Amino acid sequence: MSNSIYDELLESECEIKEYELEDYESNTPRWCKGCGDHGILSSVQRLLRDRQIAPENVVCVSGIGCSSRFPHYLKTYGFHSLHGRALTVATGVKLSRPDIHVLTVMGDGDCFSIGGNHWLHSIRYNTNMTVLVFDNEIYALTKMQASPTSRQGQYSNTSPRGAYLDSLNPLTVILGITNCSFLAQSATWLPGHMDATLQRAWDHKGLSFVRILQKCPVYMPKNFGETPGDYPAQFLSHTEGVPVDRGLLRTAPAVEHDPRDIHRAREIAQDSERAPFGLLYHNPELPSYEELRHGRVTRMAPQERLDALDRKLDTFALKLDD
Amino acid sequence: MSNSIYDELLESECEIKEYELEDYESNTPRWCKGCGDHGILSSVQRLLRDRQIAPENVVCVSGIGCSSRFPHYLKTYGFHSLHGRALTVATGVKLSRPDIHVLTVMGDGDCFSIGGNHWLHSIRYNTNMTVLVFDNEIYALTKMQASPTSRQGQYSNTSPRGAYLDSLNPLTVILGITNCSFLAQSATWLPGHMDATLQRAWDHKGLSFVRILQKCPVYMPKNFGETPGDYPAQFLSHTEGVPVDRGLLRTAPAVEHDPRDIHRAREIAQDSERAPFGLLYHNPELPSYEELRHGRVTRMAPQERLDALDRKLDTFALKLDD
Amino acid sequence: MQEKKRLKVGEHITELVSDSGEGAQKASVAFAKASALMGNGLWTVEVIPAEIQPPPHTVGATSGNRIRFGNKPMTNTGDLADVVVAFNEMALKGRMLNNMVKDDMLVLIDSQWAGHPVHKKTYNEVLDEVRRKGGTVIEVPIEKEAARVVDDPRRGKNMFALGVWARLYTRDLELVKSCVHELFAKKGQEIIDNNLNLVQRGWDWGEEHLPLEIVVETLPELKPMLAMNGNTAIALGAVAAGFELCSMYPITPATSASHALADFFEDLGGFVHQAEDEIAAIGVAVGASFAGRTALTITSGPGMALKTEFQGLAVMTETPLVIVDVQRGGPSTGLPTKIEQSDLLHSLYGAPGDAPKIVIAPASIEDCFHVMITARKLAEDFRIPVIVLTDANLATGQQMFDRPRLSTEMLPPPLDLSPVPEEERNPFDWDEKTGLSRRHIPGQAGGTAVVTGLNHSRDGAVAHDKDSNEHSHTMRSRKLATLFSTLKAPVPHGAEEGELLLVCWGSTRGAIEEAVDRMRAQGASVASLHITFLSPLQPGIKAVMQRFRKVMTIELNYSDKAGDPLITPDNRRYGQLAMMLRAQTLVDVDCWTRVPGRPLMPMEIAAVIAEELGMREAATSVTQETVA
Amino acid sequence: MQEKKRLKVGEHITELVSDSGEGAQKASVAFAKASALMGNGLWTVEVIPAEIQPPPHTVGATSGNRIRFGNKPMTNTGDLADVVVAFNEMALKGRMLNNMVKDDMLVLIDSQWAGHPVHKKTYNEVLDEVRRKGGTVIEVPIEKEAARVVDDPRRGKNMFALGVWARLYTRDLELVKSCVHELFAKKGQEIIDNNLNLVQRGWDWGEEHLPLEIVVETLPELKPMLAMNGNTAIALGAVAAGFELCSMYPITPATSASHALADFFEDLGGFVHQAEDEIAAIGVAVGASFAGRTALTITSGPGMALKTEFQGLAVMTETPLVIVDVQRGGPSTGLPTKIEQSDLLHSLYGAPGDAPKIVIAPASIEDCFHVMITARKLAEDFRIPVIVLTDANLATGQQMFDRPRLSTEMLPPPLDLSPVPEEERNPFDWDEKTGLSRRHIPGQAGGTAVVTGLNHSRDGAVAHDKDSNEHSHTMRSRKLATLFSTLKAPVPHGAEEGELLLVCWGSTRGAIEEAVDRMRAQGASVASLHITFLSPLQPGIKAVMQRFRKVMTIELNYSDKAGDPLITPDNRRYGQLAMMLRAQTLVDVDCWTRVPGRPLMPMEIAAVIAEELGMREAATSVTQETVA
Ligand SMILES: Cc1ncc(C[n+]2csc(CCOP(=O)(O)OP(=O)(O)O)c2C)c(N)n1
Ligand SMILES: Cc1ncc(C[n+]2csc(CCOP(=O)(O)OP(=O)(O)O)c2C)c(N)n1
Ligand code: SF4
Ligand code: SF4
Ligand SMILES: [Mg+2]
Ligand SMILES: [Mg+2]
Repeated sequence: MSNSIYDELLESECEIKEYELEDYESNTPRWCKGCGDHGILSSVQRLLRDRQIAPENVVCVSGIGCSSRFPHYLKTYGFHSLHGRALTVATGVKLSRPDIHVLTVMGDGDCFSIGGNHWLHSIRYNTNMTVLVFDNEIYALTKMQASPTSRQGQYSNTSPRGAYLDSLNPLTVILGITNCSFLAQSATWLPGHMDATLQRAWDHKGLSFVRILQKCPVYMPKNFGETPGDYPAQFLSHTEGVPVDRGLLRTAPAVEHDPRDIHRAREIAQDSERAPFGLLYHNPELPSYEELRHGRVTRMAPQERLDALDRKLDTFALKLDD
Repeated sequence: MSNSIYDELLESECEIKEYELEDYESNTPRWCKGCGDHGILSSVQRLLRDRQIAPENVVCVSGIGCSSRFPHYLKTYGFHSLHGRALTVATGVKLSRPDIHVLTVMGDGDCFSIGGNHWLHSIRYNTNMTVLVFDNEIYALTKMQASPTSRQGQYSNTSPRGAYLDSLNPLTVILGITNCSFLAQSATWLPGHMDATLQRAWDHKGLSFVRILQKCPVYMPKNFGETPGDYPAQFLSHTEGVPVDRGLLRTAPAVEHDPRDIHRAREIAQDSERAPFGLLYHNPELPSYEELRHGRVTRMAPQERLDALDRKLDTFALKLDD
Repeated sequence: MQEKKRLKVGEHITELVSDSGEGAQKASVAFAKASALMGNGLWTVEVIPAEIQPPPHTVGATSGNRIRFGNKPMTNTGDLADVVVAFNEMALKGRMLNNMVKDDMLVLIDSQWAGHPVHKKTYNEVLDEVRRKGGTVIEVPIEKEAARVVDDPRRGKNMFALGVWARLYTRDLELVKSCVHELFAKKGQEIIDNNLNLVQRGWDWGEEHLPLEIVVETLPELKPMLAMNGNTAIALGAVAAGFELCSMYPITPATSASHALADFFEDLGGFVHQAEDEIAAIGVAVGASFAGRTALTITSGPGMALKTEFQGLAVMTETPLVIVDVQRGGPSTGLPTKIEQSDLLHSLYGAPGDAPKIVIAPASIEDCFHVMITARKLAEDFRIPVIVLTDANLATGQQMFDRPRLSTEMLPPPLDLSPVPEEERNPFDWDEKTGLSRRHIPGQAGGTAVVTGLNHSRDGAVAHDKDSNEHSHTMRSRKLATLFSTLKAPVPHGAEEGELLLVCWGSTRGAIEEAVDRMRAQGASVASLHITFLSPLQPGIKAVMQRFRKVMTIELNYSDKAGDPLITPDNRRYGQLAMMLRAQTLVDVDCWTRVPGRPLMPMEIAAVIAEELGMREAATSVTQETVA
Repeated sequence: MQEKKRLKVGEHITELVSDSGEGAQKASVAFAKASALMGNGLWTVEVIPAEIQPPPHTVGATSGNRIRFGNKPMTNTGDLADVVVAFNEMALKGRMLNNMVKDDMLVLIDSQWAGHPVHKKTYNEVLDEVRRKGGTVIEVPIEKEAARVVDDPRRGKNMFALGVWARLYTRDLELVKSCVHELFAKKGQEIIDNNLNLVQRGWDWGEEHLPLEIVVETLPELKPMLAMNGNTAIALGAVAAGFELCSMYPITPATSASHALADFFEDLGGFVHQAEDEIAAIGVAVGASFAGRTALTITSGPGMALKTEFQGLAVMTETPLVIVDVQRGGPSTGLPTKIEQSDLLHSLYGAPGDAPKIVIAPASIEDCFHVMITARKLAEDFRIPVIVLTDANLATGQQMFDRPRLSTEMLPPPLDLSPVPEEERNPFDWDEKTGLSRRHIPGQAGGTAVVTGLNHSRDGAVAHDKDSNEHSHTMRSRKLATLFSTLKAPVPHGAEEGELLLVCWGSTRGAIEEAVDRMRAQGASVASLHITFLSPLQPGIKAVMQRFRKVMTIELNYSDKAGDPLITPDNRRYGQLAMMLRAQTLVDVDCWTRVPGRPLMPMEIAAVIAEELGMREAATSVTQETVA
């Protein structure tokens, strides 16, 4: 009986090849001109190229929304699933194939509204994958309805006199969830910072959650201000955090923050004055769910499995135990 | 055109009557002997009696579970709904009938597992109702499967070698949710404290969330220790909090906590050493969702409504605007 | 000024298509409204790209309007277009690829691309193709002329085009201008003036250059009419029906009904609650309805899937509820913006166990308004969920219909919170014959009881025994038989008996009846039968069917085609209504069903009739294209 | 020692019932196992209260076991019980109220209540009733005698009762003791000794006081056999089929299958993931399956409702998936612990749009094991969801069956991650005739592609056009026709042709075939036809049906009864299989369906046959009770 997980996988060829950006490009993205999603796609493609990840070893799972068209434009395996359910499919992929890299992409409505239960529980499972929410604070694909992150008073087609509630703060929610192991925030108008954030997230073992504030010029043209500096922000800086480019500091102040400090992370997340960019929280010690589960499973060859099953059948056999 | 909400309701008779405990009792509860649910039922009945609430003006909504049998034993209007969905039905009742008192009862699996999305969003809506979760840290009705609050290593029928994950801390989750306005915790082995907590919750305008640690002698006989003192706890004390009976202080220490302080509340909630009992957080200033919604609705008599609709039809009529 | 050939027609189909964002929609609205005011019957439908912002100057970017107008009330979108006004050749090509235009159509197209470095090639190719097939092309310098009036001609050319188009169709210029004025009423005088100026210039251009003009006959009589799309009709109908709460979660193509409602509901005594998901949306509606208010939820396929568990609960607790399903292409996410009629069996059997519900399908946009009143009443009288099946065609099409007369009878009575008499306190006091019972409303003294999704007896108490389970099942099912006994038989359209009967439901009615009329004019022995109540199925259907040699349903859903590889009578999967009719009546109901993602055209159905009756020649005389 | 009358029977049904928690289950397990080892055929079923801890000494607290054993393999729970051993009169009364026992039954009952201050009244009333109806009562001082051996007789009386019971049925005492030994093997010598002592004393008491003994004939031949319930069989079958992940959410009566799996799956190469809800459970399974692993999800009615949207996605993305639905009483929460067969139409039409799936229903506990292997293979070969419909009867009943021979052919081949050849890179490379295509597995170089719930063409790209939508629909549906072409026709049981054919599916098979046999022995011209494949419906059904004058289904689901108030042929709602058969074949299939919340008894079906064939006398000779 062997102990290594998935021996069969070793069959797959390990050809040495240098991957270029084009190796991660498929169909031309059909997002609007100026849509922040384009930038996220490039950032992910750069990440995969930098890490030299074979495209066939990545599964990109999404829900439904403008954002969730992502897998159609990334040349990896892709699963464009159901509105709100991306995290369940992604969990299934990773849980059954720990050897595969999983990238989950969702919109704010997708993840925080209809997908709320999976959001909550996936963070608790802490499966080893990278999770990106493209938060444009609106339902874009369905043409402008309020999302949980739409700000109070925001005009939308379902709130023509302004959204009724204070917007949901996903950061404080996430930081309240047991087993949360990685939370960072970036924005589509900060490509360098986004690159650095994604790198950090990719390298984390466990569920790394990245909220990306995303420009939607069609439905929310002024949402995050006209220029980067318009949107009140603060950069979290720490040796273990996301590096902040000097240039950025002209647009917003930096604040020192130790990503291991959950209490301070919550305080920062709560702050409604300035959006925090960078690594809010990080706990690299938590075991991932697939580790916990596979750790207790006895792996065996087909015949071994049948033999063990046959022994199990004995306990239901009509004979007395010896 | 009238402005008062629901004039028709005034029709209902306002007979003066003194309600006794029996007025809130219906079928004999069929919970097991020693089940903590019995005590919660009595506590609620005392509350309604003390407040002299007419039974017909209360709707008690539940999900599915041992706990959710509750409405069958309380003589008010009751809706025994679906597993995980109690909060949606309760929101519907209150949103359409702000004149009715709504009490929502759920189990830990009901609310924190399958009901997670409604849990999250109902807290954000902040509809004016009292929400009780009977947390026995197990799925009881279905005969002992792990719930999100089951502790790591807990034996259950779906985790025969012990639950895999650290238990979910519902308190930190709730305190992370935007618009959370009331969070308290009590336990079925502290009837006096439970009474006081429920009174406080009932009087809050907005969604008051009470987690009640509940003994399930059948499946979790030793879960909370044998005697009250066995289970490590701390009582939150404050003039605006839940009063703590002196006798209780022999079983656990008291700690001063201002329920307006969200940061401190989160720190206390995070503490895994001692379960906090009492009022963790309270913000009486937040508007309730039904207030927000009804505040913008023009109420009108039937004929007025039709006249207004007729004017609206004009905008679709085939004639030019004058 | 060019001498004009004058063409007089009973009706025409004309389209205005552009890249999305170029304003073809606005211009079309003015054109359509002016036509209605001139007395034409009308059906308009938007041409919408499947993406939010598709790349410009591509087939996928085609956006605009299709207008069918003429001398009779229009019940459907019709066959192929006669005239297309296109802002570029790719938009035109899109319509040709979709087989939406006649071979001998007339095309008016912006001539600016003729010399365009990138696009001139495709421009010439497409126009050559039009001509090769027998079409006529008139090149119009749309953008160029518009640039004389406004700085950004992309934002003005629609009005210039409108002017040319209006001249072509001999519209009443003053009426057209009034409609344009109305469109921009909120925008300030300069914008209004510019637009009116552009319309005039277009008109003048047409006056000068167009070689022909078209006169479209009008309706014989003018009545007070409304024009709107089906989703707006649903929204207005919901107000007329007295709904106070619409609890929903956005989903195409249902959302615009909630948009319409959200727009005016608060001023009319109700509001729209956008829930966190579809499960919560129906849960909130169920709660509101239990509390005595009238509530509805609106959704489409994927959302319906999420509502099945709560539907079962509503059936079991006998909570009134109206669910509007604006059907779209399935399965799964499918074709979100496109029409299909494939949620019928799902509506009936989506919930596990035996969960009888009422299912009604409006056939027209007018029906969409009135069905809401019927649905609300049935839901309350029968304490049952009522599913209203509309579709993407009704949702986005615009139709004219008689202005409804509002009356307080449409509204529910005010909440009666008087105490429940001692002898009526059972929450499920089923009448043994009909299954009906009275609902108690929170606030009514003496009515306190628990409703539950568990099996229960008359007094609402949970019961596990055989008798109560058999009995409560019977009572819930009996309600459908009771409703059945009050329904009228559907009346066939066309022959009273004969060779062929086409059975249909929902929005295909107009096109099918039109096809029947055409083919009867050619001597065909054919009729159609439209069914409004799908559950319970209306009475008298079998009797009608038996009067015809062959019966088949026409549906916009999937069925295996007899004769396809491996398909035999033993395994053929039928259209959804066909399957129901076969099971209920044992009549050998065949079906012709398709899932094209667009409404059926009368000519397609005419071809089916011709095929079935061996009238191939007749068919070609009424259709211009072979139908696969 | 009492002289004993000796009764020799071919088979018997005997029950041991107590308050819940008094150990009747344990004693029954030993009795049943000993009987099996002695060579009896066997079907046992637990009698479970609907509540966790109902008040003691009430009808609702009845808990225990029903054992049918005899000289043939038992395929169902049988008719009415012959012998009931009861720990108190309310448990006995529960069985009488449920009409589960014969009028002339033999009752052994604990005599302690005869003088009990509170219970003596009901004790005497119940026993009087037994005697009045023709039954025989033997009072046994069960608790009193047990108290002589153990301090707390409530925890020992089950073993004393077992001894008496074993003596009554002339069991092999040593075998019984061995089985008891096995039960307590982990408990330490003292407990074992006490229990063995109690059994012996019961035996001795019987030896001394029982006026009769019963000899039950055994099977003619002994083979290596297993005994288990259906949920355990599902779990073991899942391992044999090579599943690696079971992703589920607890729900009665499905959960115990996951309990069984959770118990041993980790040692056998897989694991159970308890998800946060049913949607997540199926989502995780879909993800795992997309990733190339074999995954299943197990649930019951309300959980099925939540899985409909994902089913549609699995159909559209052609992701293999096995869904086990252990049917319970519906609609809604319904009767959670009780049997019903009413998710058939839901399985077929639960998802909106046209979503073809495979649906199979095992008929026996043995089938439960093997069906998992078939289901996994079909799911993978056809890239389609397969729904396995079992029910609460199979889930909790215990049956003996031949020990299966395990072979690696049952398992899926190991993951093949070799690169995809250039010409095979389309993710939906449908074979035009069969609709089949090869799935690519993450990790396979060159296979990168996106699957989506949106309509798509062969290459997986989103498509909005008519042709690709029609084509992909056809390909998905064609898979069912392909499977159909490989299936065998079902073989009728009983007459080859004649008067009456009963058509059935799922767990009712055993009882129905037994009834057919009985009535044929009485000269009835009757047969039954069991259908395993519900989607696609097996071939050849119509041909069989046409050989009988009358065809009706027997189902455990709701149908309107012909002749009930307001029910007419035009509105009658049929049983679920009946409706499908009528639609597919146009044969006038009638139905006899009930929702009693318990399995059908052969005698009930015999009565139906007699009624249909005008053989009332024959019926009363094989049934002891009129069936409503
Ligand atoms: C079950 C279900 N409900 C609703 C929808 C309709 N729908 C598609 S995308 C979407 C919301 C999109 O918003 P978001 O998640 O923020 O993504 P964005 O488009 O803004 O990127 C909705 C409601 C659906 N496809 N499925
Ligand atoms: C949709 C659905 N899924 C699952 C179930 C089965 N079920 C009933 S109660 C329950 C869990 C009960 O646990 P909890 O909520 O903690 O309540 P308790 O019984 O412990 O009070 C489950 C899984 C159901 N009825 N409906
Ligand atoms: S609508 Fe907004 S989010 Fe969607 S593609 Fe366009 S810009 Fe991006
Ligand atoms: S099983 Fe536990 S929670 Fe349920 S009624 Fe019994 S003691 Fe209470
Ligand atoms: Mg968004
Ligand atoms: Mg619990």
